[in-house]
Amino acid sequence: MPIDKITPSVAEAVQGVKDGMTIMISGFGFAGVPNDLIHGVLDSGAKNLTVISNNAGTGTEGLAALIGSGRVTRIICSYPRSKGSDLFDARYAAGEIELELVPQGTLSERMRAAGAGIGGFFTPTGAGTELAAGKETRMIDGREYVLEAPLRADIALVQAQEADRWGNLVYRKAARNFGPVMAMAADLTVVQVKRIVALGEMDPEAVVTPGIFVDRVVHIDNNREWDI
Amino acid sequence: MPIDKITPSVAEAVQGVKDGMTIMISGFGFAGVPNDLIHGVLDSGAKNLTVISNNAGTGTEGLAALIGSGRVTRIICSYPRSKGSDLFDARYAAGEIELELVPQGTLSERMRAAGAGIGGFFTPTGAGTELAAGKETRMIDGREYVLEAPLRADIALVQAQEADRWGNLVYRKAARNFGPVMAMAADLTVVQVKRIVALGEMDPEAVVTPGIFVDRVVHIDNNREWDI
Amino acid sequence: MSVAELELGVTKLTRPQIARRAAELIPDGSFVNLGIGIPTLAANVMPAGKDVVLHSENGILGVGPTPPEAERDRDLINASKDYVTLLPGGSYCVHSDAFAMIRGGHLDLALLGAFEVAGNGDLANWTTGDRRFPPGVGGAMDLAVGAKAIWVLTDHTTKKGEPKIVNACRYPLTAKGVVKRIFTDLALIDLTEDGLLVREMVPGLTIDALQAVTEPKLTLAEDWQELAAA
Amino acid sequence: MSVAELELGVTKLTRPQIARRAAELIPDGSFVNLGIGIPTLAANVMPAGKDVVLHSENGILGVGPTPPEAERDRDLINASKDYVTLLPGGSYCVHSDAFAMIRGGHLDLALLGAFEVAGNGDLANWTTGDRRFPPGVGGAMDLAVGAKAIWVLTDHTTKKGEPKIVNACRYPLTAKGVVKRIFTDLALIDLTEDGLLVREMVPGLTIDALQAVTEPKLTLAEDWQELAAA
Repeated sequence: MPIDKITPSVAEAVQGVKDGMTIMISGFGFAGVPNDLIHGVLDSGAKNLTVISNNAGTGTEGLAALIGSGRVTRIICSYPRSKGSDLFDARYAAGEIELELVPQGTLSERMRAAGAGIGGFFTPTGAGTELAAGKETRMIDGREYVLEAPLRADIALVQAQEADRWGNLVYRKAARNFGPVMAMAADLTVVQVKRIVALGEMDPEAVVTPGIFVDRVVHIDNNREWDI
Repeated sequence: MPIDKITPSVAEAVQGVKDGMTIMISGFGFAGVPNDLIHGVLDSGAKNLTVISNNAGTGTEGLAALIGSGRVTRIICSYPRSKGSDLFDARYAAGEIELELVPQGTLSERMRAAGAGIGGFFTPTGAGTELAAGKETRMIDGREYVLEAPLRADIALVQAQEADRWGNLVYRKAARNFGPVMAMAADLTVVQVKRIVALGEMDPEAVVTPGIFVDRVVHIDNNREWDI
Repeated sequence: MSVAELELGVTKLTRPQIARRAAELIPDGSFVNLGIGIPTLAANVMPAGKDVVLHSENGILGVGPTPPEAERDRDLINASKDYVTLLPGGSYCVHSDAFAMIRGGHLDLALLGAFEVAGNGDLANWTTGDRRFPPGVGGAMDLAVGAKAIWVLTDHTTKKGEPKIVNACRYPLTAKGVVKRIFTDLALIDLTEDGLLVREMVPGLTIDALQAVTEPKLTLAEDWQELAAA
Repeated sequence: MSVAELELGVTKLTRPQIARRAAELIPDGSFVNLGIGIPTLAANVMPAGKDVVLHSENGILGVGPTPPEAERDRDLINASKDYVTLLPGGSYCVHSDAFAMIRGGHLDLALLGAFEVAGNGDLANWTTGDRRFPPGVGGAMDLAVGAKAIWVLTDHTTKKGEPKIVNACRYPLTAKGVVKRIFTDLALIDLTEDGLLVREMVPGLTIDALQAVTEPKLTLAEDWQELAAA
């Protein structure tokens, strides 16, 4: 039976999302955010979610809408506040959302660790700061390092440019960002793409995320400009 | 002044190699081995070298020749013995070369750690085996992990397909193997390529090793078939 | 029954036949690594229509069969350093990414060779300790702990006729308790919680004869079948 | 001398002018990260002919200047979420690889913004602790410990006229002792083993006036120059 990860709809692509789950969401600023999939999660009604994403959403749609809905009780990110992050800011100020702030490089390295079978790693980032409070530290070659744990998720929602039926992905420009590491770090990786290509059409030297890290692909051919 | 990492000769490319240095050498089997650069090191006369490479050379040229010359006193690798590894085998049997055997995934992960500023990482690979003897271990989520240290080198010798003057690299097929992680993990990264391209000619989505990891590039346009 | 008699009595599988039987049983859609030795032969004997993605730890996903001699490419070899091809949908990656796939638990299955397999699933396949033959661990320890399941493909005995399926490994371990299934030139054996269960035997072989060249106690499955060479 | 008087007395540099002065002093051939705020402006004011490779932590190496509005691409933004371009020789990478460049010590220089810089090089730029303004560390802690040198680009004082160059940071630290040079709208100051050395001041400014808006003791370099707006 041929491998075929192409899923016909957003609703089917996000099937299985449940209350209490941890969801990774790709994107940096407005580049590479899987807005259709996020709205699929919103439509699913799942609540009490933990979101892992570099930012905390801006504007009124996408991640901001999910946070604004009150369904996200915890967020793990590096830079929640941006111009337009009002929906997050208000919930944060009101103490309605828990924030785990993680240095940005530690955030993606923890995802990679989860994806690569690393049980933990030592990094100098954050040593001696509040963000390392309570963490194990160690002097290595005269420098202080912090032990960081792998970061996994139940589901990763990723936006990419092209996919084939094996789930191979290429991205576009700086929209690549967290997609490849999130795809490695989740039990279920769901990807929205702008274009589906035939198997063998992608340059094998240029595949960024090989299909082994991808479970479902959904083709989104609208060119909607989201308010994010 | 324009950045230009193109170096006119192998001798100039390997300039700075000295007695007692640790040298990474890319390649897996006969694919991706920088044979011209290895012979540059051989010609330099440097001795008492530590070599880090997946294999220990086969045939009579390349890494086998360097090992056969007696200049390599220590090798760190995962799979020294292959059909044709006679020059290594003899030195090993005679106790003339020290071998640090490292599980293959740990080998490249240790290089990546060095390149990515990781002070150490926990892996389940090798736990409970002779190759973890004397290493710190830790139970994480009920599984035994071994603490592994970053692996760096003074010089990395890498073979790639194409380079531009910034040192951006693309590889070809399975010749890619260790090149990209070695390039990250050495103080001086020297690359031999089959083709030099103009800046901007490479697809920015398909660059595998960006120039930030490369110090010198030498163009080798012979198509010599080495006895390796 | 001596090994010599056993060898007279039955036709053993060839190495490609061992690989073929394993290939037949790989679940459709699996991502599979083929270790050095008999396992890499599986790429050449994959049943038609089976959509399996083969992984090679040097940095290939989607390995295809051996090319004709004229189409060999020195940049396209597998972990055994044999010439291979790339299937449509295949891709190349950095070595550390190939091992992230392995170590991160993304492979459904790894087929490995063995010096010895113990009844408890312990695997030894990287060194005999003999200094004339340098050790070579390669990716074996990574695969043994990283893949979701480990199948071993091996001759049933050493060249001297000694059992390779043993009560306890004498050679240094690759990993503890990881082997789930063994394909040999004589039989297909599952390592279960209740011990070694023989699922298939080559035509003419009896469980007693198989037991004679196997250290741990074997149980013949009620629904055992003939291990037919494809 | 009050801040108000100071403001009357001299023309401060604009934010692009601060960025320009830093850009002029970046050594040719450097790999440089531009942090959020004034630093990212440097991409637009790089002196002609200077071959510097700009890194953006979201996954770009070889960042070029801001595009004309018609050529904006929503997939091509920098760490400040501003539209940028890619220079010939530039490339895109996975986020974790962009940070491997940072954390692995491959960047020659990072230009960062600051809430406060202490005389000992301590940097605070990620939180004020005020719950109305959520903290945002971004890549600051990674850059602060990873880049070979850290230059801070900042207004010399807060909007209220309070010193941002202080004896000891009041805000939570980003990293200890990492800042080597500070570019402000008033001066260029090096953090040396002997303390803060003023290399350049805007025309008309005196060292006393600068000291009045700076907590740690300043020393004027013998060869100090006017900080000229380009």
